[in-house]
Amino acid sequence: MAGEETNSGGDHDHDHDHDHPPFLAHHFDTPEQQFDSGKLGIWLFLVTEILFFGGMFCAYAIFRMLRPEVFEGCSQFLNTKLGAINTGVLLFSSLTMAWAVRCSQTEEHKKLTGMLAATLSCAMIFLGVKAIEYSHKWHMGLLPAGLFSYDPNHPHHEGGPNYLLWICMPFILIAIGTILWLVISLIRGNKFHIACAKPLTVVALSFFAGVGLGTYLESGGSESHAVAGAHADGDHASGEHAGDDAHDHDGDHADHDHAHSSAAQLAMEDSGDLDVLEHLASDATNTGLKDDVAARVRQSEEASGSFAYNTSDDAANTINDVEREFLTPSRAGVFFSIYYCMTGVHAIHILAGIAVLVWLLIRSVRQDFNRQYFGPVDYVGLYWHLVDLIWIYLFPLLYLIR
Amino acid sequence: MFAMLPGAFSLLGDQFKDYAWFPEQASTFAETNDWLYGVITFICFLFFIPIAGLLFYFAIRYRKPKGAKAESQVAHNTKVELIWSIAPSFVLIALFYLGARAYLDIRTVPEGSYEIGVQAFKWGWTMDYGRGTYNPELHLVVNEPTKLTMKSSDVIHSLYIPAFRAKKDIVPGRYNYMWFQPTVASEKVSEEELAKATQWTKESGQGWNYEKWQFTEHGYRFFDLYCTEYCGTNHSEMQTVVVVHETQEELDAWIKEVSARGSDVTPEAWGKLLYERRGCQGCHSLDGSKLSGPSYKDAYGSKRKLQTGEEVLFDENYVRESIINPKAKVAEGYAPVMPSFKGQLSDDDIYSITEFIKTQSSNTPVATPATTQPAADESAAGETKE
Amino acid sequence: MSDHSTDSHGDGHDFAHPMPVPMLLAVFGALTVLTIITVGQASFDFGSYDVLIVMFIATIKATLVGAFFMHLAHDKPFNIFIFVSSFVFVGLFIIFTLSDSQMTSKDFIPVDDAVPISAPAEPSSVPAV
Amino acid sequence: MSAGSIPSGAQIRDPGYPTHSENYLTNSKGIMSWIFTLDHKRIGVMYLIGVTCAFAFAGLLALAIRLHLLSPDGAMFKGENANNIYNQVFTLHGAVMVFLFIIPSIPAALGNFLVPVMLGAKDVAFPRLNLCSFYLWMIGAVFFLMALLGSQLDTGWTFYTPYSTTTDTSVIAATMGAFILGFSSIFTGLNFIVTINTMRPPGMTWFRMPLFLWATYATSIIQVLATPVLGITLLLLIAERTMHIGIFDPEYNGDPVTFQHFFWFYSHPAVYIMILPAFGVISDLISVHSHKRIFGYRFIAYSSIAIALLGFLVWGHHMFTAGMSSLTTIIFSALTFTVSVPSAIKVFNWLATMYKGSISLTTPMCYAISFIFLFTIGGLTGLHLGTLATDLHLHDTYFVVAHFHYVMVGGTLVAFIGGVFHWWPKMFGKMYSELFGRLSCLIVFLGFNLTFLPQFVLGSRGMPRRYATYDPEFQSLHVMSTYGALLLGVGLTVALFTLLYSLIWGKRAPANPWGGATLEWHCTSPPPFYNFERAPSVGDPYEFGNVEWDSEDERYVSTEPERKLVPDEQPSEVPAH
Repeated sequence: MAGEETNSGGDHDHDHDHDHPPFLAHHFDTPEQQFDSGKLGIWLFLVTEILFFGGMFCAYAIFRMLRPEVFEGCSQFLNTKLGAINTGVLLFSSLTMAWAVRCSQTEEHKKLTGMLAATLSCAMIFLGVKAIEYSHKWHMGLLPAGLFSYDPNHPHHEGGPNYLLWICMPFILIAIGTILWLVISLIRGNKFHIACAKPLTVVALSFFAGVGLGTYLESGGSESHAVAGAHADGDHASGEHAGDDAHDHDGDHADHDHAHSSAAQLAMEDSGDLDVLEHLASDATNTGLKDDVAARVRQSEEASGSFAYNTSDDAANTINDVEREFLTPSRAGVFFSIYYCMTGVHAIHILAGIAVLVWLLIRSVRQDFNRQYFGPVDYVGLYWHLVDLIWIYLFPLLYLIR
Repeated sequence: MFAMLPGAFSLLGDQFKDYAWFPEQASTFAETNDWLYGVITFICFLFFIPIAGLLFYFAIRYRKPKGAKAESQVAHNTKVELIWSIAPSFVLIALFYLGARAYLDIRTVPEGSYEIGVQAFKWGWTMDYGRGTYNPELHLVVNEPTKLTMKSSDVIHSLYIPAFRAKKDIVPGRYNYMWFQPTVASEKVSEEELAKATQWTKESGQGWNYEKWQFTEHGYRFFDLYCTEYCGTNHSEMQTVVVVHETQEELDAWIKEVSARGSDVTPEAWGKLLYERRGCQGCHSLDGSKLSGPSYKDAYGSKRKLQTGEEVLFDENYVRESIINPKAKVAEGYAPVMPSFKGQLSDDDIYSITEFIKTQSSNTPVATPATTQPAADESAAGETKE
Repeated sequence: MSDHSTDSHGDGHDFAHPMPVPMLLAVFGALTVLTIITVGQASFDFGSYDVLIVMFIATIKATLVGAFFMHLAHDKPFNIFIFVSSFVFVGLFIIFTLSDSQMTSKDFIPVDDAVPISAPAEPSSVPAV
Repeated sequence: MSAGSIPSGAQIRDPGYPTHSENYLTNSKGIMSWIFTLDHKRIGVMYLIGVTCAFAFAGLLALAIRLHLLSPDGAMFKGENANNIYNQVFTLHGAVMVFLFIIPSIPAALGNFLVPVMLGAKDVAFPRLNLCSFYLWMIGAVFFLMALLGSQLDTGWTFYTPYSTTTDTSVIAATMGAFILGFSSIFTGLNFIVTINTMRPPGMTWFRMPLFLWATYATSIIQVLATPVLGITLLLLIAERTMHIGIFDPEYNGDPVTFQHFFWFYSHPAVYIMILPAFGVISDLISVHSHKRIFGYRFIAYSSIAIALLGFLVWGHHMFTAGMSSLTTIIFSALTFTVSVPSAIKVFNWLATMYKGSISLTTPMCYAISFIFLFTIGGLTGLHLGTLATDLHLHDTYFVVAHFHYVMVGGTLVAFIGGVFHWWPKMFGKMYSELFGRLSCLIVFLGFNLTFLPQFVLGSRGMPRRYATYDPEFQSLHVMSTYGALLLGVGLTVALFTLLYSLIWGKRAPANPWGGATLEWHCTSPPPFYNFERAPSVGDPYEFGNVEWDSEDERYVSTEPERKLVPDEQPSEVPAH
């Protein structure tokens, strides 16, 4: 994070200015100037983060506008309970983070370490719950468009890899590592190391608390899933109905679209009656045959005359006029693409936040911060709140669509 | 280095002939467009000549030895600055208005335009004249507003006819439309010239060479049509020709001529024509060299290894499936980039192409080995089949 | 660039503003309540107002987080300005791109992947697309 | 120490020459002292070397392109792979020039060296972040090299989908490179904004900042606001290639035009990242070498910010033919015209600055004059492209190629070289040969015009860009252009060798060789490690009244009239260094 750079310059203090406290970088005159610079720096960094996420929100907005019924249908696959719990967890971590900033300003070192550990634990619980959500969806083949393989008749793939185990693996290693660290420092009696390793062990283990919480809620929420599955199972009419509802807020387009879609359907049924289709059924690869027969019929009708190019076939084929099954890679798949991109990038930000928070925690044990020098805590806090803030929007946009 | 300059300047001289600055004006857009271009260029010179003149004049006039003081140290003059900030804005508003008005004309397709479908692919064009007639050449009728409904089967292309001053990208996943009204009909070359070129083409055994003859195989002069959106390896060869007919009847006659295999054409010859016209040759060689797609040489009747590791027999069914649903069975070592020709090739077309591919293979059950004289092949194979 | 001296407390050279704990707890409480409301309203059907309501609640929550947890309420105007202006640019970007997509969407060709084309007899002719 | 124009009795202020231990180049030794340096000046020098290498590489690729186009069927690359090689060469030329050279050239190389010195600060606000952004630049360059050594890249520098998602070249490596370079650019911009906002010494008010700083500030705003969108676009592109997320790929219901919106939302402002710092350089060059106060300081400063902000509203003009709706197209065209006003203001102001000045036709001044000439052509031909109807004819033809080369090469590159010549004595403490410097400017000017003027005609005649082969009717113009490119190459080589020669055999440079009044001329050449021992007294950056020529020592010196003294900031005697 940008802001940290300010202060780490303190290690490089040159001897030319004797009135500089150790935490003040050589090129700053006062701690306040240093703090203000760092603060402006971190705000600018947050601006870049907002624009970074802005791109994905834009992609979301476009596809929600184009295919409201897909978003409607697919958000049924997201477990609102898990999302809501995660929102709560992140909000609580924001509280502890804000409290941590206060502690660093008031020089309550013990409490600061505690608050940072609480923030970290919440972050880990969040990831644990996410691990359950992700692995569950991967298992069902609810993946980005290119990998999407959900089959409504057999929602649970058999014999796939155990995704949950793979996600948990690095966290298991981290937990083992911290426990080892704690044990070794207990044996050696190194106070500083014990003070660091203790909270970090709690943090590492809280990931599994998150996994447990997720598993509990997911099993409780399986009923709603079954409903979603049934809904998706091919009740075409309800799908379309939902589509129309969503169209309503499209205002003037709604009626027009509806008319067109039913027309398109009628046309499809009509063509189904033609003998040509029977012909086609004999060789499914031979779709060219239909066109060929049609062309030949028309060719035999007249030898000369105007050869007007007919666009009506094409016109009936544009995106607003065709209403079809939404559980396909290019429809549901795109929803899950956006879901994974947004929540995935968000999760990466959580991971980055965890990394800097661990660094802060160790420094807080070292009692580096005081009321003249609390910048790093403040900057990381701002970053953490932004991550929370983005989730505040992600949660309703992805989970609460109806 | 300076020795090259006179040469360069003489080249510069060559360019100041009448034709040099623009291509021919051959549509209703061209005149407006060139007029607007002229106006803008004039305005540019109006600004540029004083700026450049003063720039060099000041540089020489106020050149002073080191240490000399500037004659004036005036820091600003708000009135002058406001004037030169605001005055150009009026010119800009005018330019915007003229440009936008002309643009709206170009975007608004008149009712009842003659319609032609365009399919762009790597690296060629297929114009759809309706009734199952497809041809790479774009044929129009003079003074008839024509609308193109364009789609792409792979990447973004852009249809550009310099003589019409018309351009529009063709974006996969959507229909793009453009229209224009040609104002100049293509000339027809003399029969002798055409006969000479046809004879040469027949003897060389190659496809029609537009660049060499500068007219089409039906004897029309043409306008260039380029792809202007970078689309890969042979982007620069993704060109075709635009022929403007005098009358609708003339166009209809041409369409009839190219619409389907006539009773006197063998499937092999028709298949070869389709191979050239419909873009197959851009990716599939006949001599065994590896392009974007596998070569046809000795393909028919062989076992083909697929991406998935399976093996299939290269037979009629495989050809048909690969044309209609190319991504179903992709040969090993190739990317699934071939567009589907579903609905674009009639059954007879596919049959003809299959027959043509057979002639390229020594595995063919038909006992005519592929030689460098495909014409002979065709007649032989044609007789056995028909 | 320093406008801290007026509102600092403790000794005159301090520039930290610790947030009072009750305020932090109150903000957290409000955020939790709003989360419950937003989850709760999802089970009612407000039709097209749904998105608006959800976004309105989310914006209130975001404002609370920004103003108090991120102490924007006490921060320099310049920092508030750059933070808010970033939303302006995101807005610009989304509005232009979205409106253009909407206006051209009538020409989009949908991908037809609902029905696999392969004949049932032929095994695995279509890759998992 | 009395000479010609120095009024008798005036107090002369000149920092003299740095000692070996003060000089930032020599105060610490060893390769490690450079690799881990936090000194903004050394980082600037490393950037200078880096971008010059990138430029030389991409320039050679440009020559290869031009040589290939000598004949209609391609003269340089032969065989069945010729078109592919051509496509890879022009892609790499574009990508390296844009991402590795033009974007970091002035802001990162000159900016890093100059911003703190001009500001009177000891360093940038975040020195470690600064070093980090240089290494990110290096890593980005390595990724591009990986793409080159892997299966090359043939997408064009714009990475348009679905071509970039289907081609089998190393798009991912190149995209990662561009992504990382984006972060390098963001960190540089962020650093400069914070530095300019919080590190100004007492007396340095916003309107006492040199215009180069204003331009850098405006550039930094764009870097911070626009680059993240490129970052997410490239990430989504990578995801599209690996997982087919279906946002940009029409095969999964994505929309390629959406990608173009995403891409140009960054890449149009990026055009201003390229040209705005050049405006800053030229404002300073024209003023210093005319020895006259810059005309309309505030208009130039505000117009920089105006360009930066308006630059965000016009990205659609790259997509006029791409199938945007008519309404969007017309709105973008209207907004596009608004950007031309602030650019025009600057040109008029520079001319007015030269009027009644005392112009020294030094090498930097020659480059500055070339800049105004070439940039004016580049700017004016933008009118043809901003006007909708004519753009439909000219879009994606050589007209566009010529237009943006006039802006990027005739503008940014010429300003960059001019800036390097201007601050070279300050950076390295050496004077170069004025004769060869001016000669290089002349050759570059002629070569450049010979290369790109014919391309306007080519474009008007309908020659599409990115063509490996072309119709024979276009050949004569292509030949001219190729000769021009060779001449341009010669000119740039002369410039390079003039500078390198001066490093070893050049005369020692005085603190103020040109008579500048901004703060960087108030410290020694090269500057000492800390730039300023104590916060410098800041005056008007364009007040030349007290800068006098000292013909005896061939230098300019500041004379200090009595009334200017501020007792506690101004030492009573001439400083020791």
